[in-house]
Amino acid sequence: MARAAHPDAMKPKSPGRTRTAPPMAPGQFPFAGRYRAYTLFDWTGIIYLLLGFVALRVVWALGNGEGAWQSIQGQLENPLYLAFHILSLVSVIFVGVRFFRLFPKAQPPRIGPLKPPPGPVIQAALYAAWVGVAGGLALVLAGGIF
Amino acid sequence: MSEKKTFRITRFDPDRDEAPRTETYEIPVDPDWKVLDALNFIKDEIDGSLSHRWSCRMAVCGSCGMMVDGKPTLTCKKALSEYGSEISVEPLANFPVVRDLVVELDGFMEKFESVKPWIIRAKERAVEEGTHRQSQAELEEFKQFSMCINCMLCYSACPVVANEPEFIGPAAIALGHRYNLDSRDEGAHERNEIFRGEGSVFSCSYANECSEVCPKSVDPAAAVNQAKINAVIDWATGFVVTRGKE
Amino acid sequence: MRARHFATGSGDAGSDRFHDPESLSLAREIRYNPNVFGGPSGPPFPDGTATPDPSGSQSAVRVRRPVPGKRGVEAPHPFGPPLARGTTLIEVIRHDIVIVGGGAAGLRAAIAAVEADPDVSVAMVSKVYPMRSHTVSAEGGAAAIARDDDNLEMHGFDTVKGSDFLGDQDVIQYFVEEAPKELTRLEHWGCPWSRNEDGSVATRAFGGMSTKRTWYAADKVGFHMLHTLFQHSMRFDRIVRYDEQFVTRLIVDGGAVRGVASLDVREGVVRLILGRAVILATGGAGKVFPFTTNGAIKTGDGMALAYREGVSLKDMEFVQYHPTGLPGTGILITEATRGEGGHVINSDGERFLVTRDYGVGTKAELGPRDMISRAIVQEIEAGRGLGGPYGDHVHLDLRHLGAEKINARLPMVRELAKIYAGVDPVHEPIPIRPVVHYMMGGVDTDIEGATTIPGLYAAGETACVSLNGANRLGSNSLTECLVFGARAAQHAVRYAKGTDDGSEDACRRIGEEEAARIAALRGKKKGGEKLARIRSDLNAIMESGCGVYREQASMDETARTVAQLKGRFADVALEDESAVFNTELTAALELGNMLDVAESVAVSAAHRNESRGAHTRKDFTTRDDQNFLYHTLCNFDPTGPRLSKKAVALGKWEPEERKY
Amino acid sequence: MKHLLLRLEPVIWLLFGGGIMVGTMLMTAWIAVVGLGAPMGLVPADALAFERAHALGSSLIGRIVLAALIALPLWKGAHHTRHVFIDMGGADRDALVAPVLYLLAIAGTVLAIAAVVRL
Ligand SMILES: Cc1cc2nc3c(=O)[nH]c(=O)nc-3n(C[C@H](O)[C@H](O)[C@H](O)COP(=O)(O)OP(=O)(O)OC[C@H]3O[C@@H](n4cnc5c(N)ncnc54)[C@H](O)[C@@H]3O)c2cc1C
Ligand code: SF4
Ligand code: F3S
Ligand code: FES
Repeated sequence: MARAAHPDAMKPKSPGRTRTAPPMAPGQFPFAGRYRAYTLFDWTGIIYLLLGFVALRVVWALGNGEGAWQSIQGQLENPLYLAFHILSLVSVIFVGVRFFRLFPKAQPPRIGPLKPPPGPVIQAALYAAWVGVAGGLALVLAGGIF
Repeated sequence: MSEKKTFRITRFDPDRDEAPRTETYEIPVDPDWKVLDALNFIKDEIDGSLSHRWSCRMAVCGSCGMMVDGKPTLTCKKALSEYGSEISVEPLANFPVVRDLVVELDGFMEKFESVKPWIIRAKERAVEEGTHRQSQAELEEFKQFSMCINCMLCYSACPVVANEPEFIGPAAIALGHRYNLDSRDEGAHERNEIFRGEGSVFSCSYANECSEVCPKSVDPAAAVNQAKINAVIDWATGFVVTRGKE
Repeated sequence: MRARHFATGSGDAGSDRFHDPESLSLAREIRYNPNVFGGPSGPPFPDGTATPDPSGSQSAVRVRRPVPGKRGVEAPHPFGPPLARGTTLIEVIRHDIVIVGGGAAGLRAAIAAVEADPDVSVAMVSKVYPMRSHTVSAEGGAAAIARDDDNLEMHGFDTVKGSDFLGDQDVIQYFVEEAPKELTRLEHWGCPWSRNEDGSVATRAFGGMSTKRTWYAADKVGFHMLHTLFQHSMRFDRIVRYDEQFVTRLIVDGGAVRGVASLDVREGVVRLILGRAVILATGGAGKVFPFTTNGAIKTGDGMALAYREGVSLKDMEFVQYHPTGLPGTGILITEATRGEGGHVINSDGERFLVTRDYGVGTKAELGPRDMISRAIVQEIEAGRGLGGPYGDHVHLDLRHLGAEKINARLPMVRELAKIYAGVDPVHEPIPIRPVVHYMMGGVDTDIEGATTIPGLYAAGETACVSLNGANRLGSNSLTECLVFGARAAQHAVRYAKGTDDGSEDACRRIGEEEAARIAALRGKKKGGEKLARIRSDLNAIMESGCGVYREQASMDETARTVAQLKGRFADVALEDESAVFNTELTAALELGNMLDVAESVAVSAAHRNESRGAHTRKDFTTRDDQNFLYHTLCNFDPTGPRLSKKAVALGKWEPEERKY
Repeated sequence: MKHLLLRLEPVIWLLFGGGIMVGTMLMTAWIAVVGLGAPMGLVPADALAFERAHALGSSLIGRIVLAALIALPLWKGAHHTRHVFIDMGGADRDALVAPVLYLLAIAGTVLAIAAVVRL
């Protein structure tokens, strides 16, 4: 526990009248052991940001006409882009797996008269949707249908 | 009592120490001991000045939480045999340290109180009217979240608590959520406003570590994230329904 | 809903009321900082927390009027700004009612006080944060009639009979009437009682109760009740909590109680918390014994506090042994296991409560605790127990209940058995042996909870209002905390309105005396005996003399040894000199209290030459109503405890042989 | 600023949630085909030829899908990047960092809508 937490962490609004030692962050935080998965989960945020803007560039090029489209297609073959996309794919799958594991229990037991289905059912539905949406879109994009 | 184990314990006496230090004790241990038994042995037999909180020694009063080998642990519940021959015991992370293994609790109590953890009703029910009817299903909805023993392990594990002093935090949100889910309560809107206010439920980034360390399977991560959904629904319905201000 | 309007008041109305004996003070707070031994202030810590404020310790008298209200959330800290370290200070804080103890009884009293009068200002002083109080560990349930096949008469008679006719019948009458109301209130406040199919509150069977009248929330009843009470108490601004404040002395002056002196465990200073009435709700004293279900905090502080001020301790010889504790740790396996149908079996797998005559008749496992404890001891002595690393025991068998019922009704039992005994009750029987559980005796009070000192009240386990007599029925005590906690508070509020504050100078003198005593005790190196040694010797001698079965010689021996231990305690060596969170100091104070309580237990026991309820003697095996149908009163005297008698309030139910 | 952030928290959180859920699903396919499949020649060459791509993209459904595919991950990205800053001890600068990140997401969202509108 070498790292210090925020000096005001869990400090009462009016501190007691004795001197206290500052709070320490939990052991292993943020990069090691049990915090690794969570930290990675957060850090994928940066990848998602980049990913969004890359996609924006591609779609923007599509709007610019055939020349721009060809050019962006060419750029995507750049190993840097390829590496980025491989990393992105791993991230996206990691995010999906972690989030879909945590998602069911985040459903309130009841919203008004509605009750969500049991956890495993939600999870199965999420995976089905994932496979369906991603698979469907991939097929469309890859020319399998339409 | 033949086996020996070494304990590295954080010591801090604000009257004398500039900063916390570590002291090492080697003691004979009994195979049936919990971590707390070892601490009590040290206090009784070796160093009477060691300070730590404990009372029930049956995992229900919530006072004996500490970092054992870097992990928030209820020391009266965890068997010594689960650890190696060297064990580190530190005060709970994310809390100011009052002394040795004793942390400042008042910050937690403030957060605890801030969620209005009591039944709020438009009209109080009179004793003569008898008890409420509550079905087993209705009870099940909040039961789990009412099991919290306020041991604060979840606060020690939560990365957001470490960095955002305002965050209401897992156990307190779970408690507020418990009342929101209780069929006898009518204060959900009030609490949802608190949940959306400073230190809001949205600060939680679903690290889920709170639930990993919770000794009572309260699953505070579930509560916090359910509370987010309810807080959003409550916020959205605010545009549709006009609510009378109390 | 909350008494907000006091939060900002800054006028002088309060100080006028100060000398007006007729009215209640409005959260007046007087602070004196004589700065007796002003020391150098420590260096500010790197994070800047609690930089000492030297000016804070200079001003001689500060009068603060804001409602100490929400502990720093909206209002300033009740103790004001930080003070220089090394300052020995005596502060005076004034409330109307001071409640010592934050368990079920203390919290209920606090709530009842503000319910009785929303303007009353209540101090809730507790040596641990209230949710750590040992009420939290109660498992089985709380009794009050709830079913159609039940009535007050039956609950009353069960209690009288359970008490071996030593319970006061007017008290019992009041208790059974109020019980359902109190538990209903708790339901309204959010207690998650377990439910029947139709949504009504479920009840279970308990030992010595003739029908199902024990309300439960799975097997975490005390936990849920305590947290419900604690959380509900937070609604009230007028209840000001003083957490981790160890009350070390009652301030008695001019023939009435004026408040308490309390050690701030966090700061190491002694503070006076004054009030016109003081309610002791400090719980039991199981820690006097080595093998107990009680937690570390149950050291009989309230009993000792009152005892030393001249209040009698009543019926201290009656110490309840619970039949089913885990060997080794003493952790309780609730009676609800038997209520739900568990069997007690010996090494032959025989249900000896059914097959042999132990006086429990057809009730078998649902007999009262004293009888079952005795039966187990007899089985073990007859060689039908099982050996183990922690002594002989018998088995509690739940296997036939099935996993589903155990998980639904007894989840905590399963968890405790797994963690602390290494057995899963679904598949294996649980090793159990009788264990010290509850003090029937305590501070002598009348039905109002009032003691012989005007203004001093007691409620809960620390009190002896004479509900439980010689043997408490399981699940009556949680309800007792509510019923008599509330009643004591209601009376205390009435009393406070009609009395005055007394002399503050006198109180301050007592406080200073107390501060000096504690300062002398802290880190006292002389002598040489370890605290833990004296404590374990005390435990050992109490077990040998005041166990399940008692004899004249061993009880006398115990009384003598405890007296010697008191001498040794005067010579105890303490090594911790720190002012901050000095748990060695609090342990020493607790041991001092335990010694007083232990002495009164041993001496009271040695004089009751009969067997009644939990007090079972080998040399006087029968109950003797002719000579011993009275309450024992034990009074403090520097030369040793003095005993006297108090009549039992009989009524409807004439003493008869106690046979089930 | 802090106050405004607090008031917007529910919206941000909804968009963030959408980003995780929908963004992840859509992006899986997008990366597989556009980011990796096509450049690596694993997808038939004519699948992403300009005419087909433009036809797909400019259909109503195409526009919606593309806009969501760009914008939602930005919200997940912005929100989580904010948490990265906080985890690194930057909570005190949150009032500065968070608006920048969310403005980035807002800008990206506006551009994404523009991009699909002009297809
Ligand atoms: C394991 C167990 C199981 C039980 N199960 C049942 C059951 O199923 N049904 C039933 O009816 N009863 C049961 N009981 C009995 C019942 O729980 C107790 O009698 C009851 O909880 C006592 O409550 P209390 O409020 O008097 O004291 P406690 O809850 O013990 O509270 C004492 C309070 O006083 C404070 N205090 C003590 N000394 C000081 C001091 N010097 N200065 C300041 N504060 C002080 C403490 O901090 C604490 O807040 C059980 C008891 C045990 C131990
Ligand atoms: S939620 Fe769990 S970990 Fe957190 S305080 Fe409650 S019991 Fe402890
Ligand atoms: S660990 Fe913290 S971030 Fe959320 S899920 Fe739990 S509160
Ligand atoms: S001592 Fe009570 S929870 Fe550990």
